[in-house]
Amino acid sequence: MDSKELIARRVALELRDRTLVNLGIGLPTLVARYVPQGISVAFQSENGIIGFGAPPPTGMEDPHLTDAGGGFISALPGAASFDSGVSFALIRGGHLDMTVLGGLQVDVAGHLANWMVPGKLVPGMGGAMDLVVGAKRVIVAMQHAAKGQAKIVASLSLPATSTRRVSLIVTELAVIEPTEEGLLLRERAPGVSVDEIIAQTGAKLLIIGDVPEMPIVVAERDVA
Amino acid sequence: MDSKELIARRVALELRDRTLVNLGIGLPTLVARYVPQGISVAFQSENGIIGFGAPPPTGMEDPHLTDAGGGFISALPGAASFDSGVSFALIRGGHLDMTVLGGLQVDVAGHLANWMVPGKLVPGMGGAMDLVVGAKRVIVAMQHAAKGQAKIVASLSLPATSTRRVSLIVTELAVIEPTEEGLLLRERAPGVSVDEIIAQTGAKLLIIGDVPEMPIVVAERDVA
Amino acid sequence: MQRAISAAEAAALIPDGASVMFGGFMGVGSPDRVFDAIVARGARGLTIIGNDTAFPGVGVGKLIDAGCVAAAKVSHIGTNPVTQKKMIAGEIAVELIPQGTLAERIRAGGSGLGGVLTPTGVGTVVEKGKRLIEVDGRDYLLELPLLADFALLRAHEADYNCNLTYRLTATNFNPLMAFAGACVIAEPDEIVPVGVIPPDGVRTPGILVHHLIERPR
Amino acid sequence: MQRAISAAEAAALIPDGASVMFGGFMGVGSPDRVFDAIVARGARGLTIIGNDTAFPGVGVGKLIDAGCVAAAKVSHIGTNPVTQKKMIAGEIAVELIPQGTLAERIRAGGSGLGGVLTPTGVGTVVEKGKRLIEVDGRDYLLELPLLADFALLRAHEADYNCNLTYRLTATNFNPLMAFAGACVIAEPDEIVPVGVIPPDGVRTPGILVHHLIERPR
Repeated sequence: MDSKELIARRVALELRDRTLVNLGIGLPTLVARYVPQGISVAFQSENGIIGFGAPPPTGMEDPHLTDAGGGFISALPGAASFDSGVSFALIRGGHLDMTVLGGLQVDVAGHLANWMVPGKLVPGMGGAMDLVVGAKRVIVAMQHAAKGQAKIVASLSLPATSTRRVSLIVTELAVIEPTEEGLLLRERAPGVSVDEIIAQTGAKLLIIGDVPEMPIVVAERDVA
Repeated sequence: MDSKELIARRVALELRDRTLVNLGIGLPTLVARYVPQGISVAFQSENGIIGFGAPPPTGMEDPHLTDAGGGFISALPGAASFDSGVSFALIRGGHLDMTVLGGLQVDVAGHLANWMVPGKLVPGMGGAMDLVVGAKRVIVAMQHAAKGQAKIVASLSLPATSTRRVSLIVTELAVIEPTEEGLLLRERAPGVSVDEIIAQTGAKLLIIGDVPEMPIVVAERDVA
Repeated sequence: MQRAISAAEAAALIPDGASVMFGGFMGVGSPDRVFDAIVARGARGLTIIGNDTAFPGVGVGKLIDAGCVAAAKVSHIGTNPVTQKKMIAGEIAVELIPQGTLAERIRAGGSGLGGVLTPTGVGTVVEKGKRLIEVDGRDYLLELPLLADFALLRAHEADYNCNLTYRLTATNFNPLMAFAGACVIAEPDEIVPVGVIPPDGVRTPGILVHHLIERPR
Repeated sequence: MQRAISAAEAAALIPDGASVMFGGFMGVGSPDRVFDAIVARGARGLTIIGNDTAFPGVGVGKLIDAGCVAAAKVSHIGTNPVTQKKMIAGEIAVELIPQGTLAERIRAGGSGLGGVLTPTGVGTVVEKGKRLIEVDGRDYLLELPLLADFALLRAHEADYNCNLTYRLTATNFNPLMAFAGACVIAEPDEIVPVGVIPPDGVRTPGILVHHLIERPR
């Protein structure tokens, strides 16, 4: 299992029944493959649909039906489409139960940076700032470190996406919950020690008692 | 011809081809009967439709299709229905070419009062304040005086609907245009003298040269 | 998916003193069966938020008649003399709101905005107690969001996912209020299987709706 | 009713230096034939307003490639390296706007609001130069309306009255922009007789549309 898959399988355990969830482009999109049994989730794509499904059979792609990255998707029975005003009314208005986003950095206060690297990469915030402000829960799904650089840091060196504290950070090494007191190490990946996590983390971690191994979703479903 | 019909037939001459027009409840509604030949007007009802028509045949009334007064209407081919947010986006956003409203008072500055008589009658402003602020042209269609009291006054004694100067006042006696300089008497009703108009008006009227008789729409059409 | 509930069950969810948004324009597009059930329950002290108070005995007018209402935030009460009488008697506190402003305040509440700037009402009694904000040399009123404990909608069709459609001028405030109630209850004319309403036909995504009232029998 | 115009006629209406809103999300739901005609005309100095700059050679990306664009107000340029290169070279001035804020600013412009208060961007670089307004103890950014000389829409169906429908995620910003262009030009996939689109199926009332592009042949 590669690290992205591990992260996606762990994040999937955060899904709750009868909720509306937005998955960011890239790694977060994988989460849809691992929705736990007995859990019914509606996925929103911010370009204007609730209830999208896996890519259609070859030759049946509809150029009017894509995800926020421009990739072809299908619509499940009972889907609803709408314009960008409605889409962000859902997001900013508190109607979205959870969003899963990629991250460039998260600091000790739980603040996320994920939309630009000044002078290097300026993709733009797209819907990320609205998602972080508006979703009831914000899960950051990212590699623990990049090119030897810690991504969980004492303070952001990149422009923040929001001043809101995110709900949870899931990496291939650990599950970390930003709290009022700091970054609480909740779980470690199978076979990963607490010391290894500390070594790859650029901010102080709160460690209370034994840190359990992270559970993950084992079964793969063909939902989206 | 009664005075309401006269007013409606005169106001109808203000209609322009290929425009969107809102008619207030009561007297203004009559204007739809006298759309001049060759003029195509789309009527909006602020409860959410463009392109409504005359009441349907008996027994064919649809309880989901009424005008802003709750009366049954029909929809013309090519009509569009929408919610109240869209309806007032049209009104306030400058997409409405003209509104025709009733009036309780208009003052020398062209300010309209038409939504309450303190201590007596408090119907509420409904959509009137948005209509006066947002429509490109605001036509007040009203009786010249009520119960011996002038309705065109030096200053409003009733709460204003807006601080915007209305475009035109049409009564059964006269057509008056509020201007920067004051109330300009543009036309007099057939057989009515300028002196009679002055006698029934509570504000100074600007009179420049001869005041012509008002033209009216003669033909009646079965449009709405 | 969950079962549809009866109008009486819906009325039982709404406690005395609750704030209640309701769809409808002169009674058209109103949740009439839920209104009847609220009257039957004998609710008291409700704050109602909607376009108007319809007519005596019609739509939300039934709640006015039955003494369920303590306060009304509406754009118009001119067609309901009972509302006027109770307002003058001090039994109902009426806040009159321009119709377009009412729509925007509900939309702001439901979409997470802190308010909107509107030119409507500037220089009139409506501006009382509100902040005036100048933008590019023009004055606007800062109008604040409206939310409610309940939003009672009248829909045309609902599917098992609670996706809703509306019909012609019965649409009015319903789609806006679907975003602004902490508990959203929709009363449809018809309930159809999932898939009968195509995605582009949905006017209110079902995810916003908490309870569906069973189909009239 | 008036005749439909060609994409070339539409492009000829749009002068160099104009501000142009365009529908589309990563090129999906974009007025592609009008874009091609604008490139063919050799337009220069346009300010484009839309969600993103798509990909090189796709959607509005064609205008970027061809050097038609002097400024872009968008939420995202990450999928178009040409935009990034021209931004760094100082050839295109890019204003990045959060996607929900972009939608609200366009809606505010089209619906006569003086602005909206949003929590999005507070405490980030987005708040630079903007007014912070506190409501009930929470800070919001005052975001101002956006309007444009032209709004270029991609629709699915249009009728002879210019009533429009959209399809699935090709809807995106199109219905909002229909209110915000001084001249609104819609490029439909199909043109149908009046009455084929029922009133409840209309997503953009035809009264907002100034020109319809003829059907692809």
